[in-house]
Amino acid sequence: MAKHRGRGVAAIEYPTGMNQGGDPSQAWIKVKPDGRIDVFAGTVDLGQGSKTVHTQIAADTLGVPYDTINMDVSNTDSSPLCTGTFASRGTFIGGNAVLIAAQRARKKMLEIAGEAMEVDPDDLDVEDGTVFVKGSPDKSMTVAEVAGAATWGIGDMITGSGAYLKPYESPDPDTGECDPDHDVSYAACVADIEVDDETGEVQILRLVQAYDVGRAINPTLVEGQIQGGAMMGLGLALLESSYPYYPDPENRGGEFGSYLAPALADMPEIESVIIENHSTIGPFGAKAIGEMANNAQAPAVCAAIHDAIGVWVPEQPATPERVLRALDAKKDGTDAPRRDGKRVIYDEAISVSTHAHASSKLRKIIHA
Amino acid sequence: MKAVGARLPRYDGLAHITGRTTFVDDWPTPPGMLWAKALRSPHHSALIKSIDTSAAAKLPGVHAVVTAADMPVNMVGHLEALGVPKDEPYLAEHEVRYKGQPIAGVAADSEQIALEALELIKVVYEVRQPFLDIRKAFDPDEPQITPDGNVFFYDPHDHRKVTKGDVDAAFEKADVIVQGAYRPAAIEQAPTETQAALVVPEPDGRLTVYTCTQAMYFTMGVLSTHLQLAQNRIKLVGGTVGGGFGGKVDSATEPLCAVLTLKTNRPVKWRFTREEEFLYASVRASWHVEIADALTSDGWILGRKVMTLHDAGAYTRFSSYGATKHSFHLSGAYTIPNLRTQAYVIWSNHVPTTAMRGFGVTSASFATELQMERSAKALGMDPWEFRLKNANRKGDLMPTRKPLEDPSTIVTIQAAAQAAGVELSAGLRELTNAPRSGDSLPEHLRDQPTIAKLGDPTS
Amino acid sequence: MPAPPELLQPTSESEAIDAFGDGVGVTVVSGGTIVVPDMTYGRLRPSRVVLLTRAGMGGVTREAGVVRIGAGTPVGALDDAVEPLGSAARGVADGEIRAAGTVGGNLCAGPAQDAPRGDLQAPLIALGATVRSAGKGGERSDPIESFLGNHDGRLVLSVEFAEPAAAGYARMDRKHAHTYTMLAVSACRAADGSVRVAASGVGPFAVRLTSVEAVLAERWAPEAAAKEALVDCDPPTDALASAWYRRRMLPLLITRALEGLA
Amino acid sequence: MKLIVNGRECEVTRHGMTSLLEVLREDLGVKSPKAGCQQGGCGTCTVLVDGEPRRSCLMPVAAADGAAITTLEGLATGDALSPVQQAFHDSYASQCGYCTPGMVMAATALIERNPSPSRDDVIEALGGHICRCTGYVKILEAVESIAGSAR
Repeated sequence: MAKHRGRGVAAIEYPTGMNQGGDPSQAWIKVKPDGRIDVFAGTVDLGQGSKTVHTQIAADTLGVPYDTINMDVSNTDSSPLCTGTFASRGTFIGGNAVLIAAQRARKKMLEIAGEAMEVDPDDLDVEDGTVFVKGSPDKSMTVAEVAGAATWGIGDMITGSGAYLKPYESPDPDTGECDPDHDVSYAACVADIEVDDETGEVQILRLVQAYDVGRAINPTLVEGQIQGGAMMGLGLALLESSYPYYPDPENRGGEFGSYLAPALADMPEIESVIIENHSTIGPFGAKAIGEMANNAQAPAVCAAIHDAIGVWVPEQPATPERVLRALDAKKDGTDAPRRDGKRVIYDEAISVSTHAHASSKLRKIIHA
Repeated sequence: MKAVGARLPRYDGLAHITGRTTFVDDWPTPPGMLWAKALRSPHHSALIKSIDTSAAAKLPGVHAVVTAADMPVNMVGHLEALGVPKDEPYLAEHEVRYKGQPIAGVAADSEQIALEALELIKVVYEVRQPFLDIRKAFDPDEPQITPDGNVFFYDPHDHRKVTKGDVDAAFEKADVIVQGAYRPAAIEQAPTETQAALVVPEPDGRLTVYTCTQAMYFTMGVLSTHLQLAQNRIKLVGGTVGGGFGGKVDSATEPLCAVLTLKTNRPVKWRFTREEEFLYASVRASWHVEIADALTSDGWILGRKVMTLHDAGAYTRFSSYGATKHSFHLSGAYTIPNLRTQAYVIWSNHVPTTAMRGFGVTSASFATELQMERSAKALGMDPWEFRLKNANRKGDLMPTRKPLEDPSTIVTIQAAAQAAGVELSAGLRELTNAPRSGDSLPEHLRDQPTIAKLGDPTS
Repeated sequence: MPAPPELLQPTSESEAIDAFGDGVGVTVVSGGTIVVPDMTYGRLRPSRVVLLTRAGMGGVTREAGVVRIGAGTPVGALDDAVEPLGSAARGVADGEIRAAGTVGGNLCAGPAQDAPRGDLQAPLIALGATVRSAGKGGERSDPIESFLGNHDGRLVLSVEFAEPAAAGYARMDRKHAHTYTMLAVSACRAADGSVRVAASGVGPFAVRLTSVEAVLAERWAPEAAAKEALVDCDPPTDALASAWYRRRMLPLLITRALEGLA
Repeated sequence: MKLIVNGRECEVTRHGMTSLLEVLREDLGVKSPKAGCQQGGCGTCTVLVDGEPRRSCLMPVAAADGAAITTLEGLATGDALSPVQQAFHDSYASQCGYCTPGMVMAATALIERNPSPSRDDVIEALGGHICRCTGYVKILEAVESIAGSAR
């Protein structure tokens, strides 16, 4: 019996926004008579923090403090359309909609302030809740005063609405040619693991991950996505399966006692590096982070298993049974890839060449 | 002070930490509220010969029992707007295609009564052999999920095809070809909040729908089509969800509650049990990916062929979308000029699958990265060097031929190596994503095909 | 709808025995960890419930080398119990579940929907425990291995065993605090030198591995003995592990557990 | 039956085998404990029963008769968060917030019992609570920050 340590790396990329586009988000903003801001968007907050991120984007774009904003995504009567919180689109597409709405509300605010102050709106700026004349910050009005002037003096309303959409694009049916995304995020993950060659148990000791997220609108929330994604990736790598004996549909786990979602005891050391390579079109340079955060761990762990004990486990998850069976095959010498001329062929035992009928066209696709 | 870039407290943090956040299940119980439960198929595949709900309807405390016939429109396709044919009935009609498929719904005074009522619904099935192994999708003797077979049709092909360059020439020219098969697993999204909906009839005839959907307008569209109600007759209340991860985009609970509300004129709530969530709600798909890479002995990837089988489960839902997205990421964070990928969406008698974090790409990343590792080992090359050598550079083309403006493969690998204490050679440490030239521009990358509308990326 | 169950809440062991009667149609609830979810999920609709929370049937006593554990003792009170019972108890779910679940319930626990349960059964077999129970025909004591799976009509009152001379325990789970134990082996050497070995996770209830014991009675050869384990049980495939994996691991866990007796 | 819920005495008229969770949520309107699984497996329903953390989905309400029940709603004093609440807030230990009520109650009981728990103690106390969002990193940081200040 021995425990073996191994290290593996994986590098991945991930697109921002719904594949092929066609997924709008909208937002609108109104300013109350006391200068407090209501932002309405349709972005559902699943916990990733879109309410927070949208509020930060609105605050800086409008030039008002974070805590003067209500972010309302609560219902379809007041919230405008959002295609949904999925496909790594919340910060980028929802955020861009909020950004555009806020730019328009800001413009309106400065127009009204210009009228009230008898100044050209182009000479005005707004920061921290104060509208002021560029170059002479003494000449100023608070946003509350501007909103009051709009409401009670001028008889107008400070609002702004915005939407963001990349129109739907169909791929060429023969080549796949198209422009399917807004931007691309990148990540690399290094996994350090330990394998028990007697039980087949794999323990992840450390995950080190570097993510290019464009711009971290809220770095703590980005860390939260990276850390949460790491544990979900750990689940994919080692633990979770809706069909433990796939494709057999039986023996599924129907409770947390038998479906192996990662728990606190599974947590390895997790280290995150955030790289900010700004997007040219994302809000404040942001790209996506949410989904990709669980993609790199499983391949890095499998590479580390190979590094540790010299076996490949190409079926997810790398359960103790799969690891042991792979070790058995290595011992028997049955794990070696078949060589056919310059071809090195792995995994024939699980491939269509073994499982599909002799007449199946699937057998010819990559073997030809 | 700038908000962007600052570690500001969560907007909803205080509400979470004091227990004031209101999830669907937490709204005050409206007077007269009924609880819904669904009768689910015990078989993976069967014809439904008859359904008798009369005994269930008579059980005291039961206010309505509904079947497919009660749905104003029973079938709504998730991607109908994109031309993907609808194929999934909300309540099963003539057949069931997976264990757990909903057949009938009950609204009762309590969950316990609703559960008892389900036991009184008599369904006569003619059980069929299930189709489970997607590798056998084209086998002649396997059960057929639909009259048109087991494979989704991407007009004009039966698969999503991506081709670039001259793959056959690349394989001809290769020094080594490495081939492997990868099987990413189905997993459950498993948010701690199970799916739930509460529908309340309002005095003005509108329906208020409290929902945990990840996509309120999408669910509103699905609901308005099922019910044949204009969108302003429905108000969705949500936006605060106890985790989703892709599992809450299917509008699983809202239509049944709404139909039961229309039947009874009472508020109706349906909260999935954890068991329903694990066993019968949609999961991340299982995939089968086979890859062959054409390599040069000095470590370039000349070409790649991929065959992907996506186990959609019993119905299409978002699968055709997911397999297309998958296809666009089969060269990973690297540049491979000659590519031919074929991705098949296969229906089976597993539960229908849906989005989950990384939809389509998680499987591609797993398969392609493990393949990278193997190729490096087969060439006797350091896996770090192999990756960095083939890494995306400015101006390289994705499988879709979209040029990359500023890819970060190299910088993220270098950062991860540094943080993990991996010593890269000076040459690798100094690499950048600058447009290819000199050693980084080998012959096979000299004429990356570009598309006119996007222009020359390196100019 | 049927009437809600009649609920009896005895406040002493004798009241509990009376309330239980011959046990026909009675559902006994102690910690609630099994019955309450089964009721919530509609899998169980009892007509008569005897709730033991206030029956005061818990407590551990050690007297003259004999340990007696009341049926109402929470699993969490056994953290420091005699080995291998203590190790097995500490491995059950998490502290909140252990504070609720009781020894009596654990002895009567058949498998869950998709995994084994009843982690205390095997250590108690290894300890040679007897189960004192009430029911039709009055009180009686049975060796635990004959009681397991035959508890219908019996109300567990206590278990009793002599402190072993040596004990060993080995367990496999999937690390998470609340996944069920996939496989565990308990072993004890009694004061007279005899060895008893039992396994959890190899069937609906824990199993005494008499073939393993027989080899050990001949000679101290743990690895040879461990190979005999599969004569006594036929491990299942479930959500946690396949029969193949359990068969592979069982001898390993036996050898590891026997290390405690060396 | 009677429960003292967050200091308020409440009459309970439900059948004694109803789960404490259901009584809290449906009868008493105390909604922070969640029905995350009703199998005892996730920990979202954890409340303090006479100071001890218990899964309220597993407990027949009759077994809690007369007990003092503390839920997340009962931890703050006015606007002042409890130390555990404050630490969770400061550490961003909630994402979706659904596991938070159970996590905070379990952590509160732990800190009450052991003001400076080791990492293993924290894993033991919170290990049966599922969080699908945070990867547990910031939850652990939160609890360890209290433990650290106690040391």
